[in-house]
Amino acid sequence: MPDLKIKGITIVETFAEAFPMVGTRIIITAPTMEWALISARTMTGFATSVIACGAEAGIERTLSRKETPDGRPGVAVLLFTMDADKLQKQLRNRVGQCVLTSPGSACFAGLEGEKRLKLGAPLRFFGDGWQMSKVLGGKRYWRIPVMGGEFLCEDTTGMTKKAVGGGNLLVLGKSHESVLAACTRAVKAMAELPGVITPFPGGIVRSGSKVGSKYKGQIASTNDAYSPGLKGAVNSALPLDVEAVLEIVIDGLTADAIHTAMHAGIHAIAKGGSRTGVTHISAGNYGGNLGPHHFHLKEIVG
Amino acid sequence: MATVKGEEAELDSALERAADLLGRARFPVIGGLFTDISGAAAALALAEKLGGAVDHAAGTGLSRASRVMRETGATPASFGEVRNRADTVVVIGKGPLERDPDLIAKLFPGKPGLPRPGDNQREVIFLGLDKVRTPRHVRSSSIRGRASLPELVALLAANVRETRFDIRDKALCTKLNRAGERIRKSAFAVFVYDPAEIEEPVMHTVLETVRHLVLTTRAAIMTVAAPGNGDGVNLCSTWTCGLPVRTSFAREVPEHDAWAYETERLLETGEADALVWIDALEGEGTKRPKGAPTVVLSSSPGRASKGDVVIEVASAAGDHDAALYLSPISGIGMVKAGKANKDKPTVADVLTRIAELIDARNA
Amino acid sequence: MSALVFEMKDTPDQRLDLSPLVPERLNGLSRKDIQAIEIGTTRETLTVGDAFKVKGKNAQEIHFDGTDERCDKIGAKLAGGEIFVDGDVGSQLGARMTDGKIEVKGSAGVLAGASMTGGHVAIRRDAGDQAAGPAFGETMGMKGGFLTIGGDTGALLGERMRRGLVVVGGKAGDYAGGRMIAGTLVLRGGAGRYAGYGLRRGSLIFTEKPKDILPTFSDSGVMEFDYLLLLEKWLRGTGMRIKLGGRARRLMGDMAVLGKGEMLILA
Amino acid sequence: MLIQLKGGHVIDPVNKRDAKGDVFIEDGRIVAAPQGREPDEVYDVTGKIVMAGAVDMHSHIAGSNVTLGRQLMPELPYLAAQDGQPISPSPASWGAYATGIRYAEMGYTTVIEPAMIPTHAIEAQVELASIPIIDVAGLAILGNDDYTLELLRDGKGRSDELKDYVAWTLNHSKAIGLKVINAGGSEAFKFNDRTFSLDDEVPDYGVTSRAIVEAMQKAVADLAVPHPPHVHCNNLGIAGNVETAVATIEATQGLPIHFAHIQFYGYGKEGEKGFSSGAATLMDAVNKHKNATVDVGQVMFGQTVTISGDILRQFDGRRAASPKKWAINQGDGNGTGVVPYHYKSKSFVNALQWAIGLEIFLMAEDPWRVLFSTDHPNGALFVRYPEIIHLLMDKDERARWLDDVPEASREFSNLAEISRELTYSEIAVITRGAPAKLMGLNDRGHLGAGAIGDVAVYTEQKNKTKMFAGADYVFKSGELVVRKGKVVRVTYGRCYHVEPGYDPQIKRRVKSFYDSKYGVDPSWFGVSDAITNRRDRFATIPLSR
Repeated sequence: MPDLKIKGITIVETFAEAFPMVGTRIIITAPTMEWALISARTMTGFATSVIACGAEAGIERTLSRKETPDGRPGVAVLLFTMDADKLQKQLRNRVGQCVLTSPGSACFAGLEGEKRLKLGAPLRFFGDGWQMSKVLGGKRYWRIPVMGGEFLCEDTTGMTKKAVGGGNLLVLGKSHESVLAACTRAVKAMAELPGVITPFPGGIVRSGSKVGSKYKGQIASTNDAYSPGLKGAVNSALPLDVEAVLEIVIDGLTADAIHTAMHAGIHAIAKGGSRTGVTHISAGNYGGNLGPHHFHLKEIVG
Repeated sequence: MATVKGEEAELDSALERAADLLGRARFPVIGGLFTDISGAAAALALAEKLGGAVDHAAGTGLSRASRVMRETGATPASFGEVRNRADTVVVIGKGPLERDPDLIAKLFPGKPGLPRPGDNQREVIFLGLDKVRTPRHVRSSSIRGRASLPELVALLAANVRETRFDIRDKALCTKLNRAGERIRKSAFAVFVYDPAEIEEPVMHTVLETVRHLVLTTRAAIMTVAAPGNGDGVNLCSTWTCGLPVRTSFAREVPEHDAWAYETERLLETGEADALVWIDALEGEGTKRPKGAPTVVLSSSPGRASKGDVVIEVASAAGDHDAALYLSPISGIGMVKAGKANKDKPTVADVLTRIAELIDARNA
Repeated sequence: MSALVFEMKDTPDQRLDLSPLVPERLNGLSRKDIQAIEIGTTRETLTVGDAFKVKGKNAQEIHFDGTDERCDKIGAKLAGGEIFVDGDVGSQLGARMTDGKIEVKGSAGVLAGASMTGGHVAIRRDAGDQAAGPAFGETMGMKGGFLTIGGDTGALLGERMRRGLVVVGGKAGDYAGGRMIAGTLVLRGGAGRYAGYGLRRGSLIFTEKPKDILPTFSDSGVMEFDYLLLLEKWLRGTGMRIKLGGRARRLMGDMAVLGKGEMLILA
Repeated sequence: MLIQLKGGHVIDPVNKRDAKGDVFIEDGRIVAAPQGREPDEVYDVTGKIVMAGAVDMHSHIAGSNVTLGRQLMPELPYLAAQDGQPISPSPASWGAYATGIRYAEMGYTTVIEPAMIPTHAIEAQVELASIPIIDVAGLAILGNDDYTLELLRDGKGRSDELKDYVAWTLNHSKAIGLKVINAGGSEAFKFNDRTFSLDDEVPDYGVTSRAIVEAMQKAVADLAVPHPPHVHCNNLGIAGNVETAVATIEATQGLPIHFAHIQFYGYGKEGEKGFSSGAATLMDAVNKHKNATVDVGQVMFGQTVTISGDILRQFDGRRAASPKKWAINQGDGNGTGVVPYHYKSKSFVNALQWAIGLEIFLMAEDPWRVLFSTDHPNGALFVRYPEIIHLLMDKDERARWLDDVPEASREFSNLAEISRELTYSEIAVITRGAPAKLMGLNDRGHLGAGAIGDVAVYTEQKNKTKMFAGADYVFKSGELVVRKGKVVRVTYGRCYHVEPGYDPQIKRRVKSFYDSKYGVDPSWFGVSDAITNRRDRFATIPLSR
């Protein structure tokens, strides 16, 4: 069967292998969008991969005044980990250190979810007994006195166990410039979509990895089959004319959300066709033995 | 002696007439209840039979204190404990001394009392009223000002807790500070009030202050007894049906409702269509409200004006020995009649006979 | 299916206990059964049929027409469904209710919404003493839900309230928020004397500066409260447009007790 | 009129009957089978269990302390009914009237109110008199009163004056015996002590708890009052208090003594949570000291309210109040503490308390000395008695309940290993024979000729809860008052008390004491025959010699 091509770009017949994760959404508001974004970015900083960051997090989207519980500008943030306990810990630490501390911020639940995570519940103790609890429409909020005035924080937020991490696209091309441009387009297209984030810098990761290493204690190491500089030395997956490969990793609240995001990503990459220098769109997997979610590029394109 | 519609009548015919009136009533109320324990017990039994309500002329204060008690509890001390052991007594408002002008003399007798905690000189603080004379060995001070009694109670409570507040009246402030400190340093501070004078939130603040103080020292409240053996009647009601006065027996389960079963409201609205008014304590009297057809049991029928049926009864503790609530023992005791008069029936006799007549008719 | 309607015949000569007339108790009953329910409060038997003309069927939506202040305990212990009242009501409207909705076009008597834990009670005109206060046998007042009163209230509004929201359009009586443990009162027409007396935690939100302020409330000055914005938006969601803004003067008290409550007076 | 209860299974351990037979009642008394006379009424009770009317020797049913409980918690019956207890959800359900009716339905004909405050004895007696059907008696509280403490301080602990004072008090309140509650502890609380043990001294008086109990034991023994001092020990309800209880038992020096609701003293402090069953240790001591009797104070799960003169402990216990409210009345003498409490089967501590009570019952070598009680309403409402009898008589029922409690509670008690099942005869001992004998009420608790005509007839069935919840017939003083578990006739019983003699001098002394300290004349709180309108309300029981 011939390779599937879109505008001259080869869609490699493979699949992205993804893992179940647990995830949550919170809403951060502030007097201005600028400050909501500052808080959200800080809270989602250093959250590219669970391997060493504890969590994968990112801004899902900005919210208008109409969309936020307190009528102020806001940002929706997604946070993922491998299990509920870790998610709870990351949420507490990140909201505690980056939202509670951020001028004028307030923090609300953004997900119903099948389970509840504590949001303001542990932070209320910062109030040292002066905190006040308020219940509105069945939801509890904490008002915690701080130097800037008062930090308003919902008691809990929802958690989903149906989240998926590690959806991905690999973009191969004839120049670094062309691949980076294509990935940037893809990340932008995905940013519009609900329920997903691309947690790496600018949504893009250049150091895709394989499992294991020759060095003791190193659990992952460079993905030599996709490192263009090693084409001559290893059993490479790359044609000779491919100069650079970049990856977009996608975490989503549901598998469907990842599916939709990958679809949008592929089409954004393919925009402009092979003339841009992009040659292949592929995906990373581990042979299908590790993750239950397989996103076959062919199905996604179709 | 008895009258029916103002005309003199034999006791038996007055009883018949009362039984007629009450037997027909849709919802009678037995009010006043200035009577002894056996009178109260008979009134409760009759109310149960008639499906009526019971109330006491001092029902407002009794109901308030009952409500605060069942919602948050209470920390009372007996009169004897206060008299012997309190080093600081805070008299709140005018009610306590109006109820008992000799209260201070009774609380601070010259004779040495029982061993008491601490070695403070004893002191009375009058809150919201002028000082009255105290014995020489007892210090006293008065806290008054523009502030109302509820405000003074709140201010004193805040001072006891040493929390922040601002008032402009510096003189008042100084007095409050001093009183607050004195109470904090007391081994046993007691707050005395009349539940008829202060409302539930004010009582609550006093009780909260006590609950705060008892974390580290001894403290209590003492309420002055209601007029007309109100506390005794209320206790009797409570052990009889589990509820204080202002309770209706119209349905299967007795219901207490301080608003709904107040005598005057029941009469004004016409919800009660008959009244039994009981006013039969030696040395005390109460005024009957107007409204429905009335059976009056009074030891001073002259005072009763014209009820439909007026029956003169013996006065409790005057004409017959009586179990009554007695402040000095903070409970029910027995008072011997001054001049036993066996000619007049007691409240219990009359109510029991009316009940029997009603039974006989229903039989 | 048409709503179940109770149309009052004459002014009754006794108070009525209408607590049996809630969806949970009426579901599946025939009209005859319903008419036979006893609602009297004296030894003279009085049934629904004596006092009301009964029409309609759907017990999930109950209408009372032409009621007066002797109609007690409407919607008491309501656990779901809707009750609409065209008329005044007596005491304990919606007392101990856990869910559902009650709307009253007229005024309510004492203890409206007493010890309710959930649901919504809306009284278009006035309410008596102890609205949102403690029902008999309860140690606390309102413990959740939403109570709106269009007109004035009597004394002791929100007494020993533990949770929930009360909005008053008119003036509240003396001791509004007395002995309150927590929860929120929004007072649009001010209050009588001693508002917040014995307040432990909880909020009294005044849209205008009240006339009397207890001396045991301590000024914390004016600042921004995001909570007010949240509340304003939530109220709008229920159809109530009340401008709260974000700025308010905060007085803390009652310092006579725990002192962790507040009055927020809109700036 | 001669009544014959014919063909029942008569269980009367006092008279060693446990077989099919008849019981005859005439003129309010049990009589021997009459020769050559036909009974006027015959009740065929074939196949039914026939016992004497039951005697409850420790149940707080009246008096200012109980009424303080009612004032604090009128909703108790409502909450109890809500969690499935057999009580009607009306505040009146724990009023005086309902108390008599419910007791009678279960086959109880005599109940002892164990905590009459001497200065409030009139209230207690008037209230007791309004309880229908059952006979009653009251115990008067001393030991934290300042008169006693003054005597002990002045070294008059073994004097005739103390003996006279005790005698005067029993006469004055028409009590059947003496109660001592946390001796010295309530008084110490008034001086701000918050703990008090056997050898602690009451401030200002310098008198120990041990000395108070000893003095009272001696006074009561000297007075020949049949019921020994009824003692509520120090440190009630505290983990590790089994040591206090054993020390107190050992301190009794062979003189008769009764320890109330000892389940609340059966606590060890082993295990992670520092709370374990001390039942075995406690029962070793009880089994060994034949001068001591105890009642159990069984706990049952559900809402109740605790009412006690032990204000020191009640003050400490306020933190566990549920619903969250409490009343501490700092009265003359002991005062009263009322704290609502909800025993939960899922609570480690509550489940263990429940198990410890049953262990005590089942480890008793001599049922004549280990009596039935829940310390109503403190451990459980008296309406729960049938369930407890069921648990005692049926090990499978215990196993079912044990399944429902936390694993840890099972581990820290031995209940699961006990297979003993009490017999009808043993039940009759702990609910009839023994309490009547202990009170000196020799005319009841059995079915011998001359005994009072108090008889309860039950239909035997496997489910003892059902069996004992409602008697088929109850006769009170020879009158049929209950049929098929319901009261058919409301009568009023009598109040029994002792009248030990004393030197009249004591009257003057007490009068002078009350006058100077309280401004009170003791006659104000003296119980006279006239306080009720019923003739023959009061009856004296003979002293022991």
